[in-house]
Parts: sequence; structure tokens; C-alpha cells
Amino acid sequence: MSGNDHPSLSDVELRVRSLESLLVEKGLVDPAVLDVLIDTYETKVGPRNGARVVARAWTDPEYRERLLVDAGAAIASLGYRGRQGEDMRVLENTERIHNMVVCTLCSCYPWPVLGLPPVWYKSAPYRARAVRDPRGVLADFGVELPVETEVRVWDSTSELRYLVLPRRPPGTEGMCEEALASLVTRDSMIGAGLARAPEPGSPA
Amino acid sequence: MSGNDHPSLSDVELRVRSLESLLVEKGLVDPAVLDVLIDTYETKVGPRNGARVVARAWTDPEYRERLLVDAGAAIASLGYRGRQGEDMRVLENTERIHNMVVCTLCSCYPWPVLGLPPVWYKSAPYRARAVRDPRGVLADFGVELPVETEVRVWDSTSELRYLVLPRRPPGTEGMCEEALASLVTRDSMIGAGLARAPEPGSPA
Amino acid sequence: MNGGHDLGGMHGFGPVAAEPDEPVFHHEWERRAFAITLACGLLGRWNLDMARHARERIPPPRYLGASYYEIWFEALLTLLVEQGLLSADELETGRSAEASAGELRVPGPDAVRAILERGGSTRADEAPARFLVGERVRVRNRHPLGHTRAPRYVRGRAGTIEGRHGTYVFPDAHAHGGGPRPQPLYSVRFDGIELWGKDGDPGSAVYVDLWEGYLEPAPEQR
Amino acid sequence: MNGGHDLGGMHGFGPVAAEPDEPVFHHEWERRAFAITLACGLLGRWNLDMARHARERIPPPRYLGASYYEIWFEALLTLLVEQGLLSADELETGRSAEASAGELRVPGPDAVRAILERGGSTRADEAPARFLVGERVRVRNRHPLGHTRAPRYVRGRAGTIEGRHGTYVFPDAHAHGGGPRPQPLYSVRFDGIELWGKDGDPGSAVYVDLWEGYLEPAPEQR
Repeated sequence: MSGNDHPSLSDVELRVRSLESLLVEKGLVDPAVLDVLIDTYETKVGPRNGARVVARAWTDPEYRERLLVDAGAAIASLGYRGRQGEDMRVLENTERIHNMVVCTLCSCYPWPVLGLPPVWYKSAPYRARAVRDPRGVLADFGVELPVETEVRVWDSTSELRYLVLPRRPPGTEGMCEEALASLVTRDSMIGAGLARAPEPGSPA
Repeated sequence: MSGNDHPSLSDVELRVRSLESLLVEKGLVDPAVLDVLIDTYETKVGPRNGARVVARAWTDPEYRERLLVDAGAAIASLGYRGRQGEDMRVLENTERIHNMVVCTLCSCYPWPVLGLPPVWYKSAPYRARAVRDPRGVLADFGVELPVETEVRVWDSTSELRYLVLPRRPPGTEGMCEEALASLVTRDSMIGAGLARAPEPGSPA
Repeated sequence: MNGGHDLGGMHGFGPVAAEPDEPVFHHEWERRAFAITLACGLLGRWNLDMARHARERIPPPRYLGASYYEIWFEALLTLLVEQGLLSADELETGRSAEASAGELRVPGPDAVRAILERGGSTRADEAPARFLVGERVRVRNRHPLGHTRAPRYVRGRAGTIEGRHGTYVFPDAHAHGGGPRPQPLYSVRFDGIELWGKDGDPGSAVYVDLWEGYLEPAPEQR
Repeated sequence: MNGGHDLGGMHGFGPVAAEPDEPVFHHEWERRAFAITLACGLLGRWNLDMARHARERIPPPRYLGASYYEIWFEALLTLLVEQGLLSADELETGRSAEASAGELRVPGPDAVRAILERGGSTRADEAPARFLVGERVRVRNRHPLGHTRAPRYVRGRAGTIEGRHGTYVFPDAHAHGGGPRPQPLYSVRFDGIELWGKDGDPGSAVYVDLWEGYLEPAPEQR
């Protein structure tokens, strides 16, 4: 699968537009519903949600414990739930174990905590290679792990959705939850990246 | 892989022409050699060769025996040899066993006896399906074999080249070698078809 | 099915190219394709497994040559026609042949908000499980023409049951009108070397969610 | 490599469409692409295994979307540039930077006629063979990034040695400048059910030519 540049783009554009009109004309689709769907996943639901879950887990040992044991309930307690996140598991990265999530067969992704997946996550290069050469993929993201660290790749073949709990970066002692959340990148919650180190001299 | 209709056809055409000029200009390719290559495989070498081998085997039991034991020498004795047919095996179809040849990885094919392969032989549908569902492929060719007949598919993964010796059709007793050769189709020598039945009342 | 979608372990696609500050949608048509796909899904005429199978059935050259929302869009057309919501003629002309959605309940914005937040788990009542955590299993070597969630790269390979997820709707049946037929679902761990031989990473493992029907006890070897 | 070329066992490509009275070439450019590919091959700068690998390296979306002579042509460009016979600049401009073929021996029409008729066998002197006819073997589960002639669909599967072909140049080495490294080559029979499980045809078998290095003794199972 290619990226988002495609020679027949304008053709697709026309066909999508024409289908939408037809569906509305037939009463199969309510235009107001389309607005709700787009607004929800373009502006309301995104990786900020997951970042708040992670930051809470970093700062609250009891919450972290609940998150690892019953991810769905712990995540819902922060207000995140719903479609494509009905059955959640959280995978904790440690010094010894690095978890990374892929969907080799399609594009399964935990929407309530991460929003819609980026193009690379749905693309053939990632789906083909993550399960065979995870360290090579991490290198594409500029991440190099010690050889002693075991890399565990989770192929999302069922309706369970996986969220990676990245390692808390050093030098973040005493930082507040909100500041910590700003260090949690989307990629770190897929396991294709690490959480950001704080800027030197940034507020705690 | 698609067939031979392709949107960027004229583009390919220009690129091929431009490369040929460049190769000739650089002295890497002799235009007279291109003529030899095209003439050889477009007009001289083709499935008529294989058909003569088959017809000989049908009429001469001693030749058939040699063909099955040392295909290369038996085929060369009729004057067919060379590139992409250096190491030959002949597979005899019987009432109990039907052989069919494919090259799942590329397009290996016995040039000296069959010429260049048809598009379908090189195409994804045949290469993908022949090894998994040979009877389904035969059905695409209008061939239905008794369930008792074992289908043996030969995947040409090495430099050995396979020629199928199809069954001699009934009603051909006493026909001469040349008339028999006209019944031997290319597809029957790949194992994707059967030899033709003689026209009613055709000369022996 | 062994379609163009079953990509695990393939070579030759090049490096993973992440786009910095990637927007949620790159084009207006992607936004629309996404929304109408979800909206039509809410009509209840197909489930997610059927939708996935419609995507998988796109011939491999087209699947691999298309962007992901193009795949969604192609599959949506397939589903709309197969389920009788649009006729081939309507698609061709872009004009509606009949004006109403008929018997269908088309949810409005508030209903949709509620549905998105509620989701719809495919978890079912617990069923007795055949395999125990820690047990060695092997993935059956199956190549069904229909939908399946056992990727090719694990078929025939041996792994260890690392966890039980519970009992879930079985996609191979659910995608083909066979009903939910729930089965126990396991997390199975495969070592990199078991999956890829000497070409694997000995310091890696792949965890795959596999339904009980995909598995058999691993043969003991002498 | 597990490229777009390794098609055995894939679904979704549709029926086999044979063309009645198909011509040898469909377009003049195919005729030319075929001839220049063979002619350049006769320069002796690459072997057939290298040529195959150049085709396999075409990214799967392009490989599967191209016609076969387009694949040949793309691979020819790759080989010409990699072997230093053409510069990227020459390809770009279509103009020769230096006029001569240098040290290369470019065969003329008579030499080529003789080469075509003689061919060039890759058979080598007999080497001792590890496996006996009738022995059960299993194809090693390898996924090399380089060239190999063990298709994915037989890896990890068990079969029976049905015949010995002799000793032949080993493609996995030969495609990568590793020299001929000849190995015994076997005809291995795989039952349809072994390859495809319940989805196979019990009345079919696949015979695959496999080099000794691809094989290991089949494990005995209790």
C-alpha cells in the first residue's frame, strides 16, 4: 500500500463525493452524523487521551497497577472508552522488555486512547516488517535498544486493543501529570518510539 | 501482475526505445543480435517443436522410453536444444496421473520445445493457484479430470525444465506422426490442457 | 484468505516512513470516505469481520497499490452492493432509484454519539478452554478461502499459550453469516527464531491473539 | 526473499485467463525489451540468478501491478546500473557519456546463434548426497533477505525425496557473487494436505526442486 499521494487522486475524490451524495439522497446517511464522526475523530479523540493515561500511571502506582490488571476500567475511569477500545490491554515497557504493537492483517488500533492510526502504521512497510525485524523498524524511528532488551511485538489479530505504557524518561522526578503527559508521544504508546526527555530547565 | 494492457503503456514504449538506442550507441548491444534473438523466439522456436517430440513418443515406443529416461538427449536427437532447455525432464500423463507445470517464483519454461511462455503462464493467477488448487485451474481451462486421477504439479524452482507428455487421444490409431503433432497443443504440454481429439473423418 | 493484506514477514517494501506532524486526514475525500464508511457500518447490515473481508478481497495488485482510505472506499462499495443497499445501476449513474432507506433504522447524531462511546464488545460468555497457560501449541496449517485472523506467518509454527483473553466471537464464521460462534481466545507467544529461523531476531518474540480453533497441541518431537 | 514474486498459494487474483491464439509478443516494445534483456545478459556481467533477484527486488506493489516484460525491463535497468554498464546520468538523459563498451566482449549474431543453441547448463560434477530417495525431509524455515528458490509455501513442510537431479549451482550464493557452490538437487514431493491442510486437494501433490541446503531430516513425531 502506498502513502497518500496517488495518481488517481482526483478520480477518488469525485467518486467519494458522488457516493456520499447518493447515500444522503437515499436517506442511508444523515449528514449531521458525518459531522459527528469527523469531529469526534479529528478533534476530540486522539493521542492526548492516551498520554493522560500514561502520565497518570507514571505518577500514581495504584492507578498503574489497575491499568495493567484491568486496562479497560482504568482507562474508562479517566473518561476514555468506546469503539475500537472495548477490550483493552496495556503493555508496560521496562528496561528488560520493549513492547511494540502492529496489525499485520489490517489496521487495528486503540481509537479511544490514540485516535485514528497514522499512515505508516497502516502501511505495508510497517505491517510486513514489524513482526520479523522489530529492531530494524525501531531503527527507522531512530530508536536503538540494548541487545539485552527483549522486543515483544503484539500483532492485533483479535478485537483486543493494545496500548504501550512507555518508560518514564529520566530527569522527570517531581514533574506534574500534565507536564509528563506532554512528553508522551503517540509513537511511544505504539512502541515505535520512546517518551520524550524533558527540555533542560523545563518547569516541574 | 496484470496482463498486457497497462495504463502507462506508451511511457514504457518510449523508455524501452530510449534504452535500446543508448545501448546501441554505447556499443553494448549489436542491432543484428537483437534481430537474431527476436527471429529465433518469434518464428523458429515454438510449441511445434514440442508437438513433434510428443508425436514421436506416441508412435515410437523406443523413443518414448528414451524420452522418459534421458529427455535431453531424446529431444536433442530431433534437433531441439539450447537455452532454457539444457536440463530437461519429461512427465508422462496417464489415466492415473496428470502432470502440470508451473513456476511460482518467476516464469521458467522449456524454451527449445515450447518457445516463450504465454502471458497466463507468467501471470499471478496461475502462479498463485496452480500449486494449491490445480483442479480449479484445470477447470478454468475447461478440463475436468476423474477424481481418481492424481494431479501432480511441478514447480520449476531449479534450472530443470519440464515438458508434459500428454495422453494420446482416442481415435488416433494409425494416424501419422505429422497429423498427430497437429493435435498436440501448447497447453497440453504444460499440463493445463489435453491433446485435441481428431476431427471426425480427418485423414490418418 | 491468503490475500494481499496478509503482510507479516514480507520483504521489499522499503523503510517505514513516518510523517512528522501528520494530520488526521490528508485530503477532504479521506475525511468523507472515513465518515461514510463508519456511518454505513452503523446501519447494522454488516459486522466488522465482513468489512475486513471485503477489504481483503480486493485483488492484491490493487490492495498493495492503494492508500488505506482507498481500500476502505472500495470495500464500502462492495458491501453496499452485496447487501442490497445500492444497486450497481445506482452506483454507475450516481442517481438514486428509490428515495427511501426502507426498513433500515438510520441513527441520528445523538444516537451515533452514544454508539461511539459505548462501542460494541465482541466478548461472549466464558466457554471452557482446551489449552492451559504455559501449554505448547501449534497453529493449524490452514489456508481458507474465506476470512481468517490467523496470519500466514504463524501457520504451522509452535508457540506457548501466554494468556487467556476470554471468549470472543469467531471471525471465520462471523464474516460469512455463520453467526458469532464464540471461542476461547489466547495470547500465544512465538519466539523470533521459531517464526523466521536463522533469519529471525533471537531477542524478539511475537504475541498473536489466536482463537482456539486455530490451534492444536504442539507435537512432541523425539 | 519474501517478495511480491513468491506467489504460490496466494488467493484473490481471480481466474486464469488464457488468450486464444496469443501472439508471442503483444507490442513492439515487448519484442525490444525481450531482445535487449537477452542481449545484455550475453555480456556476461550477471548470471540468471542475479537477473531473477533483480526482478524480485521490485517492490511488491509495482511487481504485482506490472506486466511481465515491464518487470524484465525494470530489472534490466537495475542490473545495467549496478554493474556499471550505464550511469544513472546516462539513463536520465538517454545520452551516452562514453562511446565504447570498453573491455566487454560484445558477441555478434553468429556467436549469439551458437550460444542460444548451446545454452549453458548449471549442472556441476556430482557431489555426495546427504538424502536418499524415499527419505522424509522437511524444508528449513528460512526467510533470507537475499535470493532463494525455496518458495514460502513449502518452508517448514515435510515431503519425500522422490528423485535426485544431480548437483547444480546453488542460486542463493550465485545470485550474490558467492560463486557457483554447487549442491545436490532433489525432487521433493509434498502432498496437497501437507501443504494446505484441510484446504488442500487430497488427490494432488506438488513436486518442488530443492537444493540440499534447503532441507533437513523430517522430525519423527510421537
